[in-house]
Amino acid sequence: MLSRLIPVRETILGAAILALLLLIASRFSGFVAPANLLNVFNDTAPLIILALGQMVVILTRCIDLSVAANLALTGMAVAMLNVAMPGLPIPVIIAVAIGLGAVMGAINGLLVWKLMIPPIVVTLGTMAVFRGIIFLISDGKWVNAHEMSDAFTGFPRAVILGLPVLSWVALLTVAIFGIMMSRTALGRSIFAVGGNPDAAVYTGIDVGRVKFLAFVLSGALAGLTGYLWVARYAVAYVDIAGGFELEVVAACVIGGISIAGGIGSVGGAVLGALFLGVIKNALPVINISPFWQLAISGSAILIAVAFNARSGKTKGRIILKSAEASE
Amino acid sequence: MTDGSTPPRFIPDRLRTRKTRILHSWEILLLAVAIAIFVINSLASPYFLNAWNLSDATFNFTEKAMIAFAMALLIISGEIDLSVAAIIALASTAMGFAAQYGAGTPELVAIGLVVGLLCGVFNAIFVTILGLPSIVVTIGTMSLFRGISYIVLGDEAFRGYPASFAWFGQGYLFWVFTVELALFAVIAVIYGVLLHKTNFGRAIYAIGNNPTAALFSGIRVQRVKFILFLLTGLMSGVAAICLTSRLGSTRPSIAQGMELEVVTMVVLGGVSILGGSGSIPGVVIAAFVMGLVTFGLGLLNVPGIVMSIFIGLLLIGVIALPRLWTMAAAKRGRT
Amino acid sequence: MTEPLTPVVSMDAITKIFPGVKALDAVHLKLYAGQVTALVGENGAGKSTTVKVLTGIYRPDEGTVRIDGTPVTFTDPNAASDNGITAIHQETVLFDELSVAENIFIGHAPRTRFGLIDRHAMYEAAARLLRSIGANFDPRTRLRHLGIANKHLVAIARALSVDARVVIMDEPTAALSHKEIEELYELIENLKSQGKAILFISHKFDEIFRIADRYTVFRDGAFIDEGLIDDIDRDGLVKLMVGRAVDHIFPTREMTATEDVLQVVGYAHPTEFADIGFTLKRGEILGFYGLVGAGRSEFMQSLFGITKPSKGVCKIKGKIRVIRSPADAISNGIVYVPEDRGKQGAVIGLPIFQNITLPSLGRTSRSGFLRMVEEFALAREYAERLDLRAASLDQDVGQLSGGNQQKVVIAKWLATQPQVIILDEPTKGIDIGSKAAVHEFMAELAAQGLSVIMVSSEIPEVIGMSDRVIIMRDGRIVAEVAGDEMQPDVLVRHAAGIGEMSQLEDA
Amino acid sequence: QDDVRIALVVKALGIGFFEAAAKGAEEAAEELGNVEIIYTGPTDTTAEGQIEVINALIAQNVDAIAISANDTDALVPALKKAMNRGITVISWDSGVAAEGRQLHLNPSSNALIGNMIIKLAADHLPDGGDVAVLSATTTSTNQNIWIEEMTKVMGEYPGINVVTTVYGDDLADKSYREATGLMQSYPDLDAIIAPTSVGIVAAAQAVVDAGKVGEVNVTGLGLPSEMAGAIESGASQSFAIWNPIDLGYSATMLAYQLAANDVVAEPGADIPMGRMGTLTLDENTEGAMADPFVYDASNIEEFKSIF
Ligand SMILES: Nc1ncnc2c1ncn2[C@@H]1O[C@H](COP(=O)(O)OP(=O)(O)OP(=O)(O)O)[C@@H](O)[C@H]1O
Ligand SMILES: Nc1ncnc2c1ncn2[C@@H]1O[C@H](COP(=O)(O)OP(=O)(O)OP(=O)(O)O)[C@@H](O)[C@H]1O
Ligand SMILES: [Mg+2]
Ligand SMILES: [Mg+2]
Repeated sequence: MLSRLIPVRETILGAAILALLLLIASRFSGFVAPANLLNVFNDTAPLIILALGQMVVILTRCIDLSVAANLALTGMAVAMLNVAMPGLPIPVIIAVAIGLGAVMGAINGLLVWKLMIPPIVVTLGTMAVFRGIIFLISDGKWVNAHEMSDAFTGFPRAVILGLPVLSWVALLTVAIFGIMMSRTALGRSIFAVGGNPDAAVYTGIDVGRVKFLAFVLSGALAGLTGYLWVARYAVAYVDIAGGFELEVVAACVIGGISIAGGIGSVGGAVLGALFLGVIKNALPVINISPFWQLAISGSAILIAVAFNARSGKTKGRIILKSAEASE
Repeated sequence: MTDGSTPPRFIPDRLRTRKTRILHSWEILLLAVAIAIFVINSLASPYFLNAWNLSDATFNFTEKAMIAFAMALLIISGEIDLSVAAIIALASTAMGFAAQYGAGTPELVAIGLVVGLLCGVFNAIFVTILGLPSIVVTIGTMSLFRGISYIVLGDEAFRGYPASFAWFGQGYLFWVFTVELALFAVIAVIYGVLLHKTNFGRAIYAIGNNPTAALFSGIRVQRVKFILFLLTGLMSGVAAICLTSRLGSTRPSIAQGMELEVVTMVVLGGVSILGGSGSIPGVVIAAFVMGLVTFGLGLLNVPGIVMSIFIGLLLIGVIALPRLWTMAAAKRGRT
Repeated sequence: MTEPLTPVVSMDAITKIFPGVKALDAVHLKLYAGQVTALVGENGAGKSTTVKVLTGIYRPDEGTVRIDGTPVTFTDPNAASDNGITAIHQETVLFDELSVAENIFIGHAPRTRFGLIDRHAMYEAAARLLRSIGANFDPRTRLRHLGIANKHLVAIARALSVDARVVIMDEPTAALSHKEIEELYELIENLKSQGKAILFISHKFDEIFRIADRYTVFRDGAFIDEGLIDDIDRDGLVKLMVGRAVDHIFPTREMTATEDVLQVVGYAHPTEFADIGFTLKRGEILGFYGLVGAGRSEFMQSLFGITKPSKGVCKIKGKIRVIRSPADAISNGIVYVPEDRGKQGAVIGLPIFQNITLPSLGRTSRSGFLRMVEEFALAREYAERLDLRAASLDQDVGQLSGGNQQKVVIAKWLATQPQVIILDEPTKGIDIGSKAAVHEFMAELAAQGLSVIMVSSEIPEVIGMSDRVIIMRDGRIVAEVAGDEMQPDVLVRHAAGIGEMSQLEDA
Repeated sequence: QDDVRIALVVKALGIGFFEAAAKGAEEAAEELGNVEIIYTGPTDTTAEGQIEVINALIAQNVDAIAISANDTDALVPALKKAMNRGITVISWDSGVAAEGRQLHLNPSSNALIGNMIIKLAADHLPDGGDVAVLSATTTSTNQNIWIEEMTKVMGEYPGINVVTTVYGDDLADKSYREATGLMQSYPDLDAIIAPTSVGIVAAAQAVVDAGKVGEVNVTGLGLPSEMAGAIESGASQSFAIWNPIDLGYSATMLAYQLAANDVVAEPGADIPMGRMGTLTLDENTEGAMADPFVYDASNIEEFKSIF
């Protein structure tokens, strides 16, 4: 049962990232300096957090296209809150961000659960609505660095044990999701609902409710990232993270999370996000024109999905005894 | 099993007449919405009821709708293509490139169509031959196609299209009727006939409802899907010609984000995103609804982002309201 | 054995209605502690529906379920298992991507102090359970690496993982081999001695007479009779089940033609089957028998062009034909009525007439354009020939009952005017009346010169209908029998691969 | 007499710079008396978005459109149509090709700006050094012209070496990442020139986060309100910008002259623009409003609350 001990897909993706790093190092050795790798990780942290939320949603056979809009709306809301009440402590800001994000996720979830509207339609709609609301509440205006309090912008970049808080948040999220997916009833139900929804009903799992919870989780993480994003780049406006939802889905796909549901892992999602993060950070450094970036990440997605499909193709059951023996 | 002694049981062809079927259809609901928006618009703005303005308003949807017709067929068959806007970018870039070398209008049109077609084939190969999920493949090709445009163009732009090329996006056939509107109408009819009146259209519905059973019924499922991706690419090529002609220039960011508007239009037109049902008249009306909403709000100088709230709510609302209605009715019936 | 006073579980006048079908019509059922009650009935009699009502998956429209005499309502499957009812369902309701242990314990896994799943305890418990039913694989294995029989064992282990008073088994032996079945019997004896009430559903009579204490018979969703096994014999039970003597079911027919229609030589597939060769004559009904999973469906589907064989030749009327797709097969006059009606047969969502004309659109259309009038005419012709019961031809097939859906699928294929029709489990899941009708119709088709290949796991059907029977095991043809050789014990012996007469004879 | 309706079309709504320009436009309207300002634009910086806005304005039959364009060429057909329907069209800030407007108002002359941005960097590098350019969207006109002008005058700044040009797409996160990348690829970098208000803020933030304040000087074009923090922290020594209020004011004045006073925009013409003096059109019917204005620690407090 070697295949059980070594998760093949994750290993290969990890190897691909290593190969990529070596390739970059051959042109620019500074890139693989530990300090820079930490930078790359820090820069990829938002993508990692969002990819984990998206992973949960995709595992239940849904998709959440509204994450980036949710992020932007939460980011704007907390930025405006900070401007209005500069004294508000950061834990409160974070709680508000997570709560607001979760509420938006819950709206998606309820529409999927109670009205049984296909997730792609729901989140396509709420994506537009959330973005529009940002414009309405902000009147289209930016919230700039000097308007935000130092505590607000300082939190994600504060360094603890050599790592910025942003990175720590990503690590913590990975740890929590790692435990949740493997060690809690909810985590296992998420796999069950995506793997075989009919059977899930037989085992007493409320499929709609699990999907709802998946959207709430994804929304909460989007909200959290909204605060981190706005604080880190010290600016909030309507279009922040525009189109980021597709990058998040791409990270999941590259990480081997099956769009058909039920198959995937926390490690995969993280590696998928890191893969994109490394490419994104490396291009400017190794002097490849940034105009190449889009085409390169597009090709990476295609190669990854083709590869995952090949390796994931379940060997059909084998009837012939002789064939089984030679397997 | 008929033993001859008893005559066979009679089964009527249809239970409901054509009229009742049409009256209960999604298209009628949507048409009512369209008329309501039209009335609201003419009340809200004094500039709305003007032939030239209405003619200009059609540009808000004609190019998107051309793609939406092909996309409708694709979605009914259970697939999706998110790379259409990127195909526009690539096709437009190719046309611009050719124009630099003095290609004339016929050549440019041919290039636009061929590049669209090739992109469609590229998607089709991944989906039908390698058997990968189309949503993922086209998210990938969406980056790839537009990425190639960026590689070719960088921060440059192609301009200097021949004067006669402007006919597609800026020309008028007679009075206020634009070339694009005419193209839209012709394409709508072609796709309407293809979907509703041919064996091919029937196959699309069968595949969308149950691809396995369709395969077991002798339908060449992969071939049909291949053709549908190809058609969607082709229509993106047509839209690229119109848009490029209308803008008179090409930049890699052309048509950014249009794929989601196209999908929105298709879904608003009553096509099930899960495949298997939908109609071309529905998409036509949805195109007008979206065009009217954006134009009407534009006349009131409402920013585009706020318009998208309306579109988003419309999208969820038109699906949610009938369901809420039946749920409420069921509840009332039970108690 | 003394008669206990109150049943542990009883169903009183339970009715369950599906759109168009009354699956259960005021049925009664009583289960007693320490006893095995066999629920028997033809396909579609409502047995699985009963199971689903008892386990809280369906809510009955009328009637009451009582536990120890107290009325209960199950709002969801958890409520039923909280009340001590557990079941092995007919379909495997398991999760390929989870481990064996997780499949067994999903929903009620042991927890650590922090509320997390205690994996160590879970694997321990799973290993113990698996050992107790004689399954020897690692509970950490991913389920998708297991074969169908082992999956079934996991399902059994799952049912036993809750501390239940009532254990329901819906055709638990259908996919098990001889040895595993013996172990299952031991297990049942064991459960009985622990005082559990057991509901046992099976089509195999020898099993019923071997392990059941009581019987309950349903027919077409209605309660027929109940009693002690000791008070009834096999023929009596069959009569209760079917409502008439079995011998009358199959039409008598004569095979005269000798012309070869289809010749298959050396068909093989890398993993599914090998060395398949036979000849089919005009007007013949050729039966294919085997245990579930013997590879019959796979072979038929490759003959129909769904999967590609790695080698082999197919000759139709003496000419070699290459069949790469179902479309090729249809144009060569071979059609296939699949086993999985919902997935592979009917296109739910399309109206009846469009289902029927789907493979014949070439005939009802002109240069690719549809002609509705001709479509309706063709659909009507075959719908009436098959005595289809439907409100109208533009009704969605999804609204039809199973049997009528099957008729639509058969009509669809007959409308193509084929030379060879392959019927894969043609009577699976259709009611007793339609079943006889399908048999009669098959005979009629054969008499008209159509060649029929019938894949069936029902021995009476195979023997009753076929002129010849080919028996498959593990992807290969192991025997071909005809005439007087077509005896139940012969078929079972070849299918199971056992040399001597087994207790598994008969059905 | 009806109000003269002048539409001020901006690249995207919500950008501080354009909000300030709108203020200037309102100021001009008040001064003129019978002018109604329609402040509009898309929410993202795309040509298609502006075309839809222009179509809506044509439909409302406004008197004049004064536009800061997202694309030099793509807007031409739509603006031509507007002119055909009798609407006055001028461009300001970011121009459209000559056939798509009657005149173009440059905030300053391109040559002056090109010189200014390199001068700002050079002033703080008496011994020369390595500088990099962080530009804006890859499709906007201005930055490329300025960088071109800058390259022309490089000879006047010996010792200053432009190592590369990168693009931040006018997105905060992308600009930030590009700036971080620059500092990694060129550890000896002395200055980052960002001739874009989004890029300069992001670059300053990146410098602060990289702990390179004092080593890398961020300069270019930015808004005082957004750059106040960077001046304070020392990430930026100085930067420049023209006054957007003046720009919006001038554009409105010019549009009014053309639309209501039948002034003809032709090469060599002198068109009055209120308190800003007159605009002299060159052979491309373009004119420059004023010199860019330098902001540093000495004057930032004064301006940061204005725009
Ligand atoms: N979900 C459903 N919707 C509609 N009809 C159903 C549904 N489930 C079962 N039926 C119908 O109810 C009837 C009883 O089905 P059930 O599965 O209980 O039969 P069964 O006795 O278990 O048969 P078998 O021996 O084939 O397993 C059948 O006519 C079937 O078609
Ligand atoms: N390893 C497995 N995992 C899950 N399902 C399986 C497995 N093996 C067989 N089955 C299921 O068991 C059923 C019977 O298998 P299959 O149809 O292949 O057997 P057969 O001998 O070809 O035909 P028949 O069932 O008609 O006798 C099918 O529904 C199949 O999907
Ligand atoms: Mg059953
Ligand atoms: Mg089978």
